[in-house]
Amino acid sequence: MKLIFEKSRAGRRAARLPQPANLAPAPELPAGLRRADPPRLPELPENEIVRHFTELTTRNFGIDTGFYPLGSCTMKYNPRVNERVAALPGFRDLHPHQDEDASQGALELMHDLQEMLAEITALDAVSLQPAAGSQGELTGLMLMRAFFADRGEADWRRKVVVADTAHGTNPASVTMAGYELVKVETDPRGNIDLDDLRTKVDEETAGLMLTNPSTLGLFDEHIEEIARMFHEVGGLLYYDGANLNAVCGISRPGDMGFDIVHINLHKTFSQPHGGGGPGGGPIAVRRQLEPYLPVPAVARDGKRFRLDYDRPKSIGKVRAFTGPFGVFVRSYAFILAWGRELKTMSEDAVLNANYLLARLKGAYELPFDRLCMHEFVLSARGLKREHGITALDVAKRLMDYGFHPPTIYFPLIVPEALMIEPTETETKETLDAFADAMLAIAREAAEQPERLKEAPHGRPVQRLDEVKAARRAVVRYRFEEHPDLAAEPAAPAATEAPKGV
Amino acid sequence: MKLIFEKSRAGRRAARLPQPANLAPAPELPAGLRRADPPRLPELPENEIVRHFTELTTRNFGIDTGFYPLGSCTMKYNPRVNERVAALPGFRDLHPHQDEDASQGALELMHDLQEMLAEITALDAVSLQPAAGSQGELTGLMLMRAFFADRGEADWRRKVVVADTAHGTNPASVTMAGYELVKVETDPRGNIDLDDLRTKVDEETAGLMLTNPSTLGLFDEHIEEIARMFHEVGGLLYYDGANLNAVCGISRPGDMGFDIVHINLHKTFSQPHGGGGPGGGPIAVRRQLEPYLPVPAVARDGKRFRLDYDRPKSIGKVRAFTGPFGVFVRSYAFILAWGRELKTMSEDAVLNANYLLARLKGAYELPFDRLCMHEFVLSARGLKREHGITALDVAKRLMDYGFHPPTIYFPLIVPEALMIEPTETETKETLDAFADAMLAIAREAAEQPERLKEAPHGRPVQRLDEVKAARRAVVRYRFEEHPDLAAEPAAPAATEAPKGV
Amino acid sequence: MTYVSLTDADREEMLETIGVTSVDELFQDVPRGVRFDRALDLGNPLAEQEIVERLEALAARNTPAGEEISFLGAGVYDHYIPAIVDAILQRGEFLTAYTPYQPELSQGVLQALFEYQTVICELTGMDVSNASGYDGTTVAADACYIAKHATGRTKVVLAESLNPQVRQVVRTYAPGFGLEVVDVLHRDGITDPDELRAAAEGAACVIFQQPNFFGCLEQAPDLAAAANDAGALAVAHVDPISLGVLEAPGAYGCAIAIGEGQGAGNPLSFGGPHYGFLAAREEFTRRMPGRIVGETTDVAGERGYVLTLQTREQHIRREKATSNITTNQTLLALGGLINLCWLGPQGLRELGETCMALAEHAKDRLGVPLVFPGRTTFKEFAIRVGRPAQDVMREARKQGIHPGYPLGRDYEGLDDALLVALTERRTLGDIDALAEVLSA
Amino acid sequence: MTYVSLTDADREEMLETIGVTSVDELFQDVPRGVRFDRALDLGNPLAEQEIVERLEALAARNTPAGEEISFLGAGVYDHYIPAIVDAILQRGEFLTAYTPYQPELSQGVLQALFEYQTVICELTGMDVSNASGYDGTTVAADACYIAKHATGRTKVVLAESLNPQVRQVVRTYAPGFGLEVVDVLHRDGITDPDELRAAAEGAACVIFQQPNFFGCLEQAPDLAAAANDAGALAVAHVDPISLGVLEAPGAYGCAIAIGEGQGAGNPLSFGGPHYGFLAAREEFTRRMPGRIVGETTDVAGERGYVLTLQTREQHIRREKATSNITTNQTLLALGGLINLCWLGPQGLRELGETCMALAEHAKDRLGVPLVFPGRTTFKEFAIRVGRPAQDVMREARKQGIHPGYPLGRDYEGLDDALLVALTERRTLGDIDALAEVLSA
Ligand SMILES: Cc1ncc(COP(=O)(O)O)c(C=O)c1O
Ligand SMILES: Cc1ncc(COP(=O)(O)O)c(C=O)c1O
Repeated sequence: MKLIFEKSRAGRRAARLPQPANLAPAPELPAGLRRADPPRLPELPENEIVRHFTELTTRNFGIDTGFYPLGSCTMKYNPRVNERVAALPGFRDLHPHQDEDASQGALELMHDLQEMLAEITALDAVSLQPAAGSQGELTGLMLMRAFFADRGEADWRRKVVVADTAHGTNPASVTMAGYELVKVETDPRGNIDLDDLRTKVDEETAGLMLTNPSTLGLFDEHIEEIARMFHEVGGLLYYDGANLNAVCGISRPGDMGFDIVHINLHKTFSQPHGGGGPGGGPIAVRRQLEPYLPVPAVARDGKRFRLDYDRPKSIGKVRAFTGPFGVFVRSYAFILAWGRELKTMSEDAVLNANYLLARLKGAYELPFDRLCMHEFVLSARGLKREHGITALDVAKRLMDYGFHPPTIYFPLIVPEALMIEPTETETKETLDAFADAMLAIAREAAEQPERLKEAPHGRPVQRLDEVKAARRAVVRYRFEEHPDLAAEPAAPAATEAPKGV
Repeated sequence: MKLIFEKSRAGRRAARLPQPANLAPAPELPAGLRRADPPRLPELPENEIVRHFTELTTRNFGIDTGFYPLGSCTMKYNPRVNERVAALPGFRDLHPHQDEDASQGALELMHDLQEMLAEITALDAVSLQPAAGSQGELTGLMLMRAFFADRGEADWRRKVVVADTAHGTNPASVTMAGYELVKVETDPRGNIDLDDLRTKVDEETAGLMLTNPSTLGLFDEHIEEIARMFHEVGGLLYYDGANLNAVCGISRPGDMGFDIVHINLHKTFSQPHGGGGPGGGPIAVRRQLEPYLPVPAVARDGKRFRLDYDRPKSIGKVRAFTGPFGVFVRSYAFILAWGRELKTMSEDAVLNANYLLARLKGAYELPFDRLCMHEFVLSARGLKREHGITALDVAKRLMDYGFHPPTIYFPLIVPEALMIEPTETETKETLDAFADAMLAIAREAAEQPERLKEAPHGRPVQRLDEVKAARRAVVRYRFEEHPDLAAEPAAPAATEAPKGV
Repeated sequence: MTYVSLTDADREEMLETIGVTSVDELFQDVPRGVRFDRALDLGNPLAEQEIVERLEALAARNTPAGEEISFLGAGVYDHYIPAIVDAILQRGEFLTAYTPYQPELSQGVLQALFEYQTVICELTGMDVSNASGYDGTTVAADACYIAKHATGRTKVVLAESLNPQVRQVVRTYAPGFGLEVVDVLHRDGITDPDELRAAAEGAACVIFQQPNFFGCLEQAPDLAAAANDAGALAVAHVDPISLGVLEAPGAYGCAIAIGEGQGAGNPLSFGGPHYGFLAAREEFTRRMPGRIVGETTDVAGERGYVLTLQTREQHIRREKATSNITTNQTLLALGGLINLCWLGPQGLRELGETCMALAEHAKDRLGVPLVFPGRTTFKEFAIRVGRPAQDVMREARKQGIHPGYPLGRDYEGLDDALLVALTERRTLGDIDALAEVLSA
Repeated sequence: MTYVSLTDADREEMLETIGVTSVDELFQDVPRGVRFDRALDLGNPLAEQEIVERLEALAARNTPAGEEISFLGAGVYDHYIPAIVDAILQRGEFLTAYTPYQPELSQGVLQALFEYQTVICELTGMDVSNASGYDGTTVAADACYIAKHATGRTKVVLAESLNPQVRQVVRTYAPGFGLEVVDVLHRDGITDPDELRAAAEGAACVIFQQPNFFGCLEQAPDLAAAANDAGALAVAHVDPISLGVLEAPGAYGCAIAIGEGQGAGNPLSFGGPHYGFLAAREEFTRRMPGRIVGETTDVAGERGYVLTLQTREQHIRREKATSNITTNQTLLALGGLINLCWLGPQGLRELGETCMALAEHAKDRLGVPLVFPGRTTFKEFAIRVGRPAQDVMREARKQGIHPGYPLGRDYEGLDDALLVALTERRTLGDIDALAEVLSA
């Protein structure tokens, strides 16, 4: 399909702008500041723009298209009513610098949402500001830093412990926060290896970052013990909330002993993922950490709500204003729909995952043979050994059956990993259809492996040359000089990177 | 793809309704009136409903999908801003029985639109009430009836003259209005045959129904002469406005001599056609016919607008309230966008049509070799004679090239008709791509006719058995007893019906 | 200009290909005498932003349902429409397609219409439904046309308790159809079966409404029987939202069921566009007006859908067609389909029960006399306010409440009566507020 | 409940397949001690209709741009967004997809992002753009991180005339990055190149804004030159809407261009979600944070798009990654792309000219002293109102006018100053109205 720039024709246009009558034209700008060559934006009439992007959408797969069991991403149904309320002029067209007395509804909504999240996480104070989970992580680590600095312990508390199953954002956040990373191993049951952990926790430890249930979809059976270990040395526990969908109303991070939690609103609380975002990564903390939260805080005086900038110990700001408000509106609407029955959401998510696991574990290897939480990780190692079929092949073949593949090659400790998260919003029929497809593929791996190797079939493109893409790094259209990559040789296959987290 | 009923599972549901606290349940209804067996509506969760209909849309072609040159239907771009303004709560949620003082904005919009249409048609009074063009026709004929009845001429004025090129709605409307149909022929240049006409116009004539430009896309060169003929015998001229897109600001029906005009708002003034509707068919008339227009009329007193029911000679009502208001909002927005430059719209529509005609007339027969207006009619007669390729084959093959076919087998006087209307909203590139495809198909007809016979390729279904459909008349899902038509023999091919008007 | 797709360079090239030197030349067939020589008096072209501003200003001068507590109904109802309806209808493949003449490119709309026809048949207990009529009034005229040809009779009987606009439209169509129209007066809000039987003698059809315009439940089975006794087709005009709790016309002997679909899936939109539904017993299939989608198979045996039974229609039958309709209300009907699928059988029943319960509560709470005491009603009922209804409306609206529809507009002796509609959008608090203004 | 997809019958069957007897058993690995044993205190589940009512009530307690004449800007602007933006973004295939990890199912988003990257590069005159950052503040921190690693230096210089929130965010990130932050004060509203050069010695980068926070045009080329002289990377924070009339940072020697994309295609939405853009010269490609889409071919030689240069990213590089970002602002960036395609080069230029012309007109018309007289401005300028800005705001808002942003919030000695923003949404009449309240 053509790029929009390849459909452009000089002089075409869609936009017509108001020409205020008797408004004097703006004075010429000084030469150095005035634009010399206009940007080569495409020139199309409106109907061609609509057709272009409409056609692009037909080349994309979303939850509205079908089952999307992308592990760790909690791809649940995005209620359309959330889009409707987020588009209410009172929210959509509200300027962030609007006066407090003219934005009471927005402030109340944020305050309510903070309280809901505090209740769900069993913590005391919430900041909605972080733009996504990773920023929540970084913010949480900044809080640790500020907390220890305040107590004069910052100089020697340099280490943050992270599990080897952790999402890549955890170690990356540790580095960006200026901490040293300490890796801890996973034991044969899929819990953190306590013996290994003991050797790594001491007074130099600032804290732990943990996802629980872990990225293996397993709840750490020693969480109380682990919490004790860190608290004994004065460290803090950070909860990566990406998997909160497993435990709402069942086990609360604060009760598990965590001091700082980020919540991925776009996972547990249903945001349309929009092809990669936006998201929201609020953080909830224990009282002792509240003074360090980002400004402004959304505060309440009786019936009135206000933005409180007077937080002398605050780490400052991690993004503009109070956070991605439109995201808050959607998650707020989602939580209102469930109300006190939110526990059913997590129960069904866990039930759906265990049902799929039960149906699949015969055909694919299960590295840790336990009941799972909201997701589970299988390994295609056996298929690879016996038939040369990789997790990638299984993923591509699933497309032929009309499903989005699960996350693959993550977590890293599981070879040929297939990380499957159905969420609570799928029906049993959908789960059965997916299970049937997975089982059929396992059979095909033995009977007609080439079908899998050449999958997917009938998509706009076949498997793409990612190595060539990285080597050539053609990351923008170059107009006249645009290279014809089809004329260039293919690159050798590479080892697979995680796809899905 | 499954029907939604085939995806239903007892106990599933999407809707959750408010349960007003302490509201006493409604009393039991008497047995005879109470529903015995619930309707078998499908039971699905909301996400499955969204997926079902989303998938259905992917099996449909709209203007947003691509070029849609469906002759006589004026498939132009549907501006998205029109959807936005039609959805303003002040319009969308306005009850039609709302008091006049609380609906002044809606009444003013309708009054403005009436005046715009009067200006465009060069007539004196407008009623927006008719729901579509066909109902506009019927309403117009009812006006004739009321007009002549008022003058005591109703008994002998029983005949309405209609051209043999007329759209099927014209004769159908004549019958429904209780008139006798008189057909008049087309002359070799594509105009009405004046000699034939003379023999058919007399005191028994109530009037003429004419589309100008005609369904051949040709402007009748004798329109003045024709108007004179009917007016001399005291008859009235009705203008079928389906082709108004050709002449806005260029030639106005009232100036041509027409007394009654219907406007297809959903053609000339851009409505999303919605898979078959809705539309709008306002009628404009000369002063002398105003007293008979439907009630209520939208009237103005200075700055105030009101609904006037006090029209003793009115024919009554042809549909509820004042008409399809949401349609008015969209067409009003469309006309505002063009303003006094509306003529450019028709000029470009005619230019686009003539350009396509010029590119195609070498490869397809042109029954009337003249410049066309906003559309033109070709014939595949030659291809059929020489290669057995019909207009239907050409149409189906066009799908393989990514285009919606033109209207085919209409008008009836042209064998193997291909009726092509590009509208003004297409670019030259689109027209060229379509012309190239048509020329390629003409070549293919000679070189590989079977490719055409088996077209379309790669669509959800191949050519469908319309005869079987009509014979079996399975027009609803029958649940347990639903027949399996695939098990039944195919039916013999039929002669083709018009497809597109 | 906003919707122009050609550049001057394009125009030059195109004129050259055509072989003319100016756009004007393209209009050479238009006689000079009928040429228009000035610019249309339509004002300056507006930018999109200006169009939005202009229409927002107009919209702001209306009072929509959301801005007052409204008890208006009388045929068009403020039922909640789930967000998924618009989300789907706004998809371009549905929104910007036309009638599915080319089935291979239109399976989406065709299958959806087949599903719509099925849902309408299920609600009404009928065998066949068309793909929509213009609205709840025109389908009544359609029913008369069917009945005339099916029975060869030229009289139609209308219950006075049938929506006045429906009756007006039938009257407007009748002369053209060659039909005489007879009314049967209501007795304390409902129709008397014996009077109806008498009037139905020699009639092509009888049309009554259930629940009727006053909100009262007719003895529908008896009315249908009365019509059938007289050899007239029984036609019931029904509210789709009522059919989860009220019996289906097909279950009590009606030949045809019609109605206004708006309440199921269409916004109020000041009266349109909405959809009318028309369903009938199998024997009338080939007399149905408008589009009908049928199931079939393709050359490979795959199931598919097409417009069918087209020999009924104007584009083939022309002056002998069963109707002149072509553009219909498909998009609105699809909105109805989606809304009804969202409700499901359980939701539709609960919705009907909630409306009834609210109406019963309101009858007690309002503390004003009923116009038709003792009648069973569904979601609407008529009250007497003891003075000109218009005055009460004026005062109530000052308090932000629209108390209902003034029946005096259509019925003698009801100048002090208001028709009050209760949908699930109304709360007990709203009812208290109405009670307050009425007692003032 | 609204979003439940399982029936009790389903649950029974599923539990049996799993081989447990209750849902509770599935949680056996959760230690008793950390189980939650009461219901969450989150109120009754609400029906869709009730959710809409609740949120409408909250929304009604805000005053959005449409309900007053607002001159608020200060980094977030009320520019007109064409209807096509939402029409496309609301299509489920874009709206409900996630990061395009599986390119064969994601060519739509991937190609659109490739087009977005191209548009950003064209606007800024750069070689490479990522697929979006969180907003206009975090991309500044990203730029510092790039600069630190590219130069090995540990100081960053910020112009005081750079948006205060951007400066705050950089300061919040700096300790973790091991960076020291230095400000360069403004002189009468703009930055002095010589002072900047001095401060830039030994710095990793210099960040300035064009037009700056006061709306004034910096001598951007001189500032960039000053940074380059000092061996620091020149980073320009720019307004996309200005780039039809203002020179592209790439054209005057900047290494990196960043900015807040909101004004191009995103609603105000009380501050988010919006998108930050980050573009750089080719040499920094492998230091870029976040997603980047690249062109490639499939096994059949067909052109296609994939996420590329992933060895920069956290899911591969982990603690050595160029950033921890994963979920980004794709949907908002696509909104920007569509909006900018709608504007086209001509529209973007006209839009910039209109904003400037309105601002110039307002400067004359308002008849109040400018804070920085004689400075060239774009669409915003600072005025002195002669008394506490807060008082003026309070009074103006009573008249339905929001006069602008009080600069005293961020800058000493500007308690009587308001930053007034003019977009194409404002009319001459609006400006007259503001003049009126200011003269009162
Ligand atoms: C386990 C885990 N942690 C952290 C993250 C980062 O969250 P976000 O993508 O919202 O930045 C994700 C999701 O990407 C995740 O799956
Ligand atoms: C020439 C002509 N006349 C009349 C009509 C009927 O108009 P409508 O479809 O709006 O009823 C049409 C379109 O279908 C038409 O093309």
